[in-house]
Amino acid sequence: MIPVELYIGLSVVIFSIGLYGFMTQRNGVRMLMCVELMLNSANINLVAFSSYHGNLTGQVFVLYVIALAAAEAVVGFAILMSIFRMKDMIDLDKINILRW
Amino acid sequence: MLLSLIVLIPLIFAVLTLLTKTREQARAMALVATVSVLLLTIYTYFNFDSTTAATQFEEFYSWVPSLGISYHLGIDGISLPLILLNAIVMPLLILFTWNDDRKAPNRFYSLILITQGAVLGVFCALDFFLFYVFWELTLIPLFFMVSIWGGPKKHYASIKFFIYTHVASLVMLLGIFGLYFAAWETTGTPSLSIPHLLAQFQFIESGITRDLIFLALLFGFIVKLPVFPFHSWLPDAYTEAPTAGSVLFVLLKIGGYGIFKIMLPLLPFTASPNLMITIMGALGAVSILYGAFLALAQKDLKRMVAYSSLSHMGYVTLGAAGLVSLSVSGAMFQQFSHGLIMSIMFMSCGVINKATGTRIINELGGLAQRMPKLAVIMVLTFMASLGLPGLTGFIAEFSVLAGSFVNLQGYVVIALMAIVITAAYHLWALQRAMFGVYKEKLGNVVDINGYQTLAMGVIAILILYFGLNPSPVLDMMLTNSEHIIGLMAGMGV
Amino acid sequence: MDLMLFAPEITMVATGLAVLLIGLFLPVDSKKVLGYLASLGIIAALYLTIVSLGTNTLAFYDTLSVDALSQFFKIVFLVVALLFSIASIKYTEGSAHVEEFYVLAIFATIGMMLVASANDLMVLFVAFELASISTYALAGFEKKNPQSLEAAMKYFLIGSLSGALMLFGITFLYGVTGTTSIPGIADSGAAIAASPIGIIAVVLLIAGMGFKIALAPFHMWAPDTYQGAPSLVSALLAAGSKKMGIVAAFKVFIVALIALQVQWQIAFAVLAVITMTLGNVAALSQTSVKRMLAYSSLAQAGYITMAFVVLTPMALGGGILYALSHGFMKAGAFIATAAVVYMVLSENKDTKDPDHIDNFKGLGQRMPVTALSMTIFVFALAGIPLTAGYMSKFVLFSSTIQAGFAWLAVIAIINSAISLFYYAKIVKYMYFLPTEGTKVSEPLPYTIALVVAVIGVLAIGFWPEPFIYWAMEAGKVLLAGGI
Amino acid sequence: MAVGDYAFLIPLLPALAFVLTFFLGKKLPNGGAIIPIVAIATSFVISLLITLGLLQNPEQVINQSVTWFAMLNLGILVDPLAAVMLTMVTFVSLLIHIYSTGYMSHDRAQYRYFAETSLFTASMLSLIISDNILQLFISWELVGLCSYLLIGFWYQKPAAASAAKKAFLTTRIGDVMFLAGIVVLFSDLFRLYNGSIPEGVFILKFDEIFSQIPQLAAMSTPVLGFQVNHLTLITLLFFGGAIGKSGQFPLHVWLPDAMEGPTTVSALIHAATMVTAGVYLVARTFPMFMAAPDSLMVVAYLGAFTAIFAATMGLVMNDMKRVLAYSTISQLGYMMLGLGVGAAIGAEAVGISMFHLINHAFFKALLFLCAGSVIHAVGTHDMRQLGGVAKVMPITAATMIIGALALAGIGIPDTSIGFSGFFSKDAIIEAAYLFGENGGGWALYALSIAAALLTSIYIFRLIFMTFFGKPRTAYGGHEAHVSMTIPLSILAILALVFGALTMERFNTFVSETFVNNFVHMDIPGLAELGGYHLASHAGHEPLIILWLPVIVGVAGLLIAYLIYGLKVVNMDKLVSRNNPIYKLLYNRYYQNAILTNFLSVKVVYEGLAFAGRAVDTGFDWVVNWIGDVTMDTGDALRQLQTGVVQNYAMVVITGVSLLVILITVVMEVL
Amino acid sequence: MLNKQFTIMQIITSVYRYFKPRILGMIVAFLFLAIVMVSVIGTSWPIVDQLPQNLEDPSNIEGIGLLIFTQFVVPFEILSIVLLSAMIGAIYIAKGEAGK
Repeated sequence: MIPVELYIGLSVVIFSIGLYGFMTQRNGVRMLMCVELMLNSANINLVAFSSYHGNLTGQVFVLYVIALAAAEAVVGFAILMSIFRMKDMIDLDKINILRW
Repeated sequence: MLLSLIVLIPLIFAVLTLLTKTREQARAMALVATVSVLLLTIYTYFNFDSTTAATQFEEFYSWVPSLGISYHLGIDGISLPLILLNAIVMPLLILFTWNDDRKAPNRFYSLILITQGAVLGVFCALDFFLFYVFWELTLIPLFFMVSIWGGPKKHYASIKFFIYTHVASLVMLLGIFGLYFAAWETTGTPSLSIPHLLAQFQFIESGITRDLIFLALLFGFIVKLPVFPFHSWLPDAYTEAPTAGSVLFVLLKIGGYGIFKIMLPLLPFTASPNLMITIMGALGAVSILYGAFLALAQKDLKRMVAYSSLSHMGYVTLGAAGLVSLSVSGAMFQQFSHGLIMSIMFMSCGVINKATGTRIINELGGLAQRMPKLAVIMVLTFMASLGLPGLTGFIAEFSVLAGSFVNLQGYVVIALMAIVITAAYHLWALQRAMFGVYKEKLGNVVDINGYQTLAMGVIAILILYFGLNPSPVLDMMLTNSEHIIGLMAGMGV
Repeated sequence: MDLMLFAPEITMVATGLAVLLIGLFLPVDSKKVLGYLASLGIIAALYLTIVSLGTNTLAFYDTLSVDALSQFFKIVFLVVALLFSIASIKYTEGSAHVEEFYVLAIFATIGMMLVASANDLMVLFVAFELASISTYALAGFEKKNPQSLEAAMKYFLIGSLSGALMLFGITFLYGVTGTTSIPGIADSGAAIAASPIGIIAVVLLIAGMGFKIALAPFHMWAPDTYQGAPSLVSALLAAGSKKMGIVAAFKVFIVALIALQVQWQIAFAVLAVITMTLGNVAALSQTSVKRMLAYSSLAQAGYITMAFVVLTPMALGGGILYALSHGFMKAGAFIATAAVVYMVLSENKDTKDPDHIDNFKGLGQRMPVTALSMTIFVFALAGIPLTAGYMSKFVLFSSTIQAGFAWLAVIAIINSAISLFYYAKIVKYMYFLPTEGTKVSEPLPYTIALVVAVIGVLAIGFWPEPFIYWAMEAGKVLLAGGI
Repeated sequence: MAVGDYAFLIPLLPALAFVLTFFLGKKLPNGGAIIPIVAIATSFVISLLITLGLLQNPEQVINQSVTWFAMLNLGILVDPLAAVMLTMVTFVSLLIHIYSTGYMSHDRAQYRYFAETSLFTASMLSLIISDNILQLFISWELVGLCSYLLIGFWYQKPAAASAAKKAFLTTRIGDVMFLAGIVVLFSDLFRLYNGSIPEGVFILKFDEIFSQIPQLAAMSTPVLGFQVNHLTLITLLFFGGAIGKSGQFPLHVWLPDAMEGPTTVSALIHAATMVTAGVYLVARTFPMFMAAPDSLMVVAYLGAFTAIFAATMGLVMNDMKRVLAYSTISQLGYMMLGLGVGAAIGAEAVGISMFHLINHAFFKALLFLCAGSVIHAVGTHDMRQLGGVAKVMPITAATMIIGALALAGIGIPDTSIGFSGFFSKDAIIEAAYLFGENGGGWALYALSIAAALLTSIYIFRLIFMTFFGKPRTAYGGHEAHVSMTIPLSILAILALVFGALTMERFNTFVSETFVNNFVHMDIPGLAELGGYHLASHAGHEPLIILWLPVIVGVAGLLIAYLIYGLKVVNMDKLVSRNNPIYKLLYNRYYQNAILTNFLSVKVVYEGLAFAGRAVDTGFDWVVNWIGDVTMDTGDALRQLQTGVVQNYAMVVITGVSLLVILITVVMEVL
Repeated sequence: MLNKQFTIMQIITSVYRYFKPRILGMIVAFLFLAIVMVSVIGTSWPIVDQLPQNLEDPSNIEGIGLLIFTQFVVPFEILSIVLLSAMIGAIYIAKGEAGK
């Protein structure tokens, strides 16, 4: 039997990778991917807990999260597209006219 | 209804004035408002029983019952003289500015009326919430007044004044909160009624809490007064304000009012009343001396007057700390007297500045030859300000000094030292500015006009009248201070 | 199960759909009607919410609750939406995309309303995301404006990061308790409190909600976004979406995680102090009014957060009342800014920073109504008496003292004093500095929105009794641990 | 007595005259001089009638009081002391007013002059008549105000404006001491009543104060290690006031400068009003001085010192009016000395001192008015430019010589022959002798005799330089107008005979004030309290003592005649800047340099006031600093907002981690 | 205000450039990872025993479906709005220069 800590550990590691990528990547698309990574690590958690708890709430939640992730990604990509259209690049660390 | 009218008429007329289009309409509107307030006040005065310290003309409507806030007005012998002062000077101030040509006259008069309403509101309020509301309301019009029509450093001065005194108000608010909740805890019902809270103060168990509440409230009041070392907003604000604004500042007697109305009843119940008395007395005495020296060092006439105001306000705290009925009533009278005297002082500065284009004392000279009417009024006022007997300033100063000496010898000695300095800077300024050879480069200055003469003349006559016969206002002050002192008797203070 | 309980939400959905569908068939120049339609719909929803004040019930398998708290906040959101929608009539004038603008805003409002009603973390999260996703697009609505796009980008990225953090926190809660129901979590409070993961969950949730509330250090997006986004959207974000974060935090922390009370009180105390200080101090030298308002909004969030620390009925009431007041004040201030921006842009299309404070010079003469309203709003934000801001501060700060957190009250009051400086600066620019332009006619929709907001600010200031009562009722719901 | 009921009119009529003249005078001929003249004449008549009545029946003291405010009152008290003063002041003032109609006839602001002199007189009368110390102080200050206004009458002249200010300020120093005395007195009485003053008791009334003297004398407070007796403190502070008003050392500096006003004003100040106020104050509160150890000594020694100190300066002045001014200071010193030796002779001291005061009033008014005549006629008051004026102005010269003889105190002892000054000055010198004989030391006597010699020298120096010899410059001149010579003549007659006529009666009449009338003070008893031993009886001095003042007076005359009349000594050598003594005297002991330039300007104005300004800048700086720091912090904080979204994310995540650590740590600590 | 040439921002950026963003990102991510991991390991998850039963439960899909339409119908409904909203937003933002 696999202890639940391992699932959680996995998810935390993935989440941290997502965080790391989010902080270090310049490319907007990669950053979005990192967000997806984080959301999915949460999904791992949910599923693991769901099955360890023996109730399906977590799994239902996973479905919703997947849908939400999709919706979020759609909007995100749309914004990135607009930026790309305007600047011909999506290196987000160069987009900082709003500061101070 | 009477008090509500007194408070609300200026505020309502302020809105109406704002809607007027021309200078003539605006000033007429303002005059109507202030004169009606004056009439109502006079009516109130003659129906007022000055032999009792009880609150009169009370009005009470519940406002926010869940927090114990109410619309509660009432006056006693502490507030009525100040209301009277305000009501008297305001129409004269309008008259004084009658022929002034300035931008946006409707806003100008509107702000004057708001200030009047707010100040009168503070004097009438018997609910801390209402009190604080009016208290803060005085800030805004004055801020605008200085900012719009002020001198060259108006922005600096107005912001400094605004924030400085606002901080003080907030500290005072903290004190009010402390009192409010402490009383809430003991009585179980929330109430912001001033008499109620003053009465409940003694039942707060923790001495430190009582002291902190007292100090927080005191801070709010003495900054407004102001008193050394919390005065640095004053010279800038007073100096940069337009003449009418300076006069409004002078009539802003809410700091001293708070000391008599709120601090003194609390004083005996603080954990260390003697310390509090020491603080108040020391601040007062030092202010008197310090303000006098600073006034002596000024080159700008208006700034000198501003510092002299600081010096005079020292008597208020000193007298209050004296805790003898004579000293306390003297300090109250000082407020009244100071309002009259300083009004003329600032009006004179304004007139001189306008006529000659400068306020630097050394650049003036011999104005008495060209402005004889102003000279007469100014000499009288300066004499009143330096405490010449027969004028109001003396009554106040003598009462404070003689009364305070019973308990606070050392501080009175300090204050006495200032008297010569006070005389020195007044006379010095008079000599340089008004007397001596007329400086031709000042151009062809003309004397004050009829409206200004009327305004200043009436105040001057009042200075003389109340100097010779202070009883009409001093009696009720005495009644109240005796009442306050009576409350303290046996408290070991 | 009574659908009437959710009549406001249903009305809003219907309004949104109607706007969307009707908008498709309308020519550009008559799309104005959509604004009226949306406003009417919001007014209807508002009416339905107000009449249902006092209801106390759970619905939909206990995933939604209708109680004083939810209704109060729904009123806040609807009021903000109403102001937004009225003002937008002018903003969207001549645009081909009116229906998108309105629909997104209405959907965002629905999200906020559902957060207020949520009794289950899953509902809460999804509704939260609804509000977020709708506003992401709104923030970038001026898609040809690089500022707006950048604002949307930052908002979106930090928003999704925060969403992920919050979700991650929720998974842990679910992991420990086995349920996502708020009362259910509260029941297993002991289990959470016993495990170190509880703190992680608390902090992750604070991060997620702090993003919306704009609590430092999760606030970094806020100044940029508020500045870059269209002013009206900033109004919606600052006045509406921020309150959503607050109500979510109320529910999650005070109801669900009451067992970890000490932990999150520490966190909120620290964050409140940092936030209000940072917000006020950083606002001092801003030259963009929107950015200044953003920082001020930060500061206000800091004040409201004090309610978490104090946690007495009065403090909660104060915090909730503050949320309402802030809705009026901040929405009003942003709408006034929007009016100015509109005026500046209509004079010169290429203005770089239409919300630069220099454009406020002499506004008192150019746009008297706007200037006066703005003065009232900033004075209210500064806490000058007889305004909503003062009343709320009065209740909130005084409750802080009552609960013995005098130090917190002192910090808040010092902050309040500092804030006066930059608020006064705006007033100074509007009234005391000479203008270069001439008097312009003020667009009616903006004016109406401003007047409504002013009425709100003054109503709470002058007659706070009913508002305080309902805020207190809402607070009681929280302390009673929900229904 | 019916006339007593109108006593309140004595100060009130001139006060009304002031108002009327000020507002209406401009339109009346002669600046409305008639109004104050009539008013003061009426006051004089009332005073005279009251005085005569009191002479008949000294017990018939007039005392009326009304409440003013709190436990303070306004009221009038006419006892012999006050009555004598009132009569003198109204009379001299009346004459000066009449004289002024001629003297001031060319001034455009005549109405203002008459209004102010009228107020001046009113204030002085109110001072004299007041029945409580506070009202006395009020009038005292009003006197100061009027002197300010009148000295600065020609305010266009910077010197006049400056002198007015100086006069007011210098006397103000004394006034503050006086006020401090009242304050101490008040608080002591307040404490004696234990804070609750019964209805109808006015605690600053003289009779009230005097009845509390034993209790006051018993109070003392340690100050800086010394046990300070309250009564001594109070009386010394009162005397401080008197020093200022009566021009005693070191607050006499204003008096010579006060010459900048019209000469008539000088006459008014030096003779009738103002300077006598200080002496009157000490006389009025004499019972308190009696009971205060050391106070009377201070009065006596300071008076004697001032007498000789001022006389030395009078010797070298070239300005006619300045000589007279120093003479006034010197004579006031005599009066103070006279009061001070009350330590030896008791209440009689008040009598002799007041006697000298009255005599001095007459002859000093005379001298000043004569000097005014001369100045009016010739247009200068520098004696070096005059000479031989007697030929041009015989009446003036004659009257002035009478005044000089009176001042020098020429007369024959033990008879009724002598100028008025002789009797009173002699009495004071005798009293000083008695004081010495009584074991009080001989210094007072020596000083008073020496001062008498100098007095004679300087006044006859003035006479010889001005009226005799040859004119030194070409000045035009003519005898004065009749409105001026008549007052001169009247005053001359009084200077001639007043002393001789009233000598016997006057002393007892005035001295009775405290003994028989009013409060019935036990003066010897008070002296016991003060630790003095009164001499048993006066009048058995050796013959030489009686003659000595006359001898020095005549000697002075002769010396002056030798030097200035016959010019047997060439003064040019002595009178040079190289002579250190002359230099010291001529520069008036450098008081101006020390007191005005150094103490007032350097120390107080440039030192303390500017130091205060620096301190104030400091306070201002603190306030601004707080603002600046906040602004700078804000500026620094906003730099955190880099605009790079990845950084934001990093902040968020770091924040999360740190928050977790923080909570954990705090929970551990808790 | 004061003209600051040595602003905090510049210090931060120079440090940032010096360390390279990745290293900083890694530190932050590791800190997060470590903290969460410690907490995860420190927590005693109460659920492990019931794992086998759930694995053999055949009605997982059915259960989820049931939950979606009963207990968690509200989030489901909201999701529909989310998707609609995301669609509108994304289309609006991503659409090129409308009509041009």
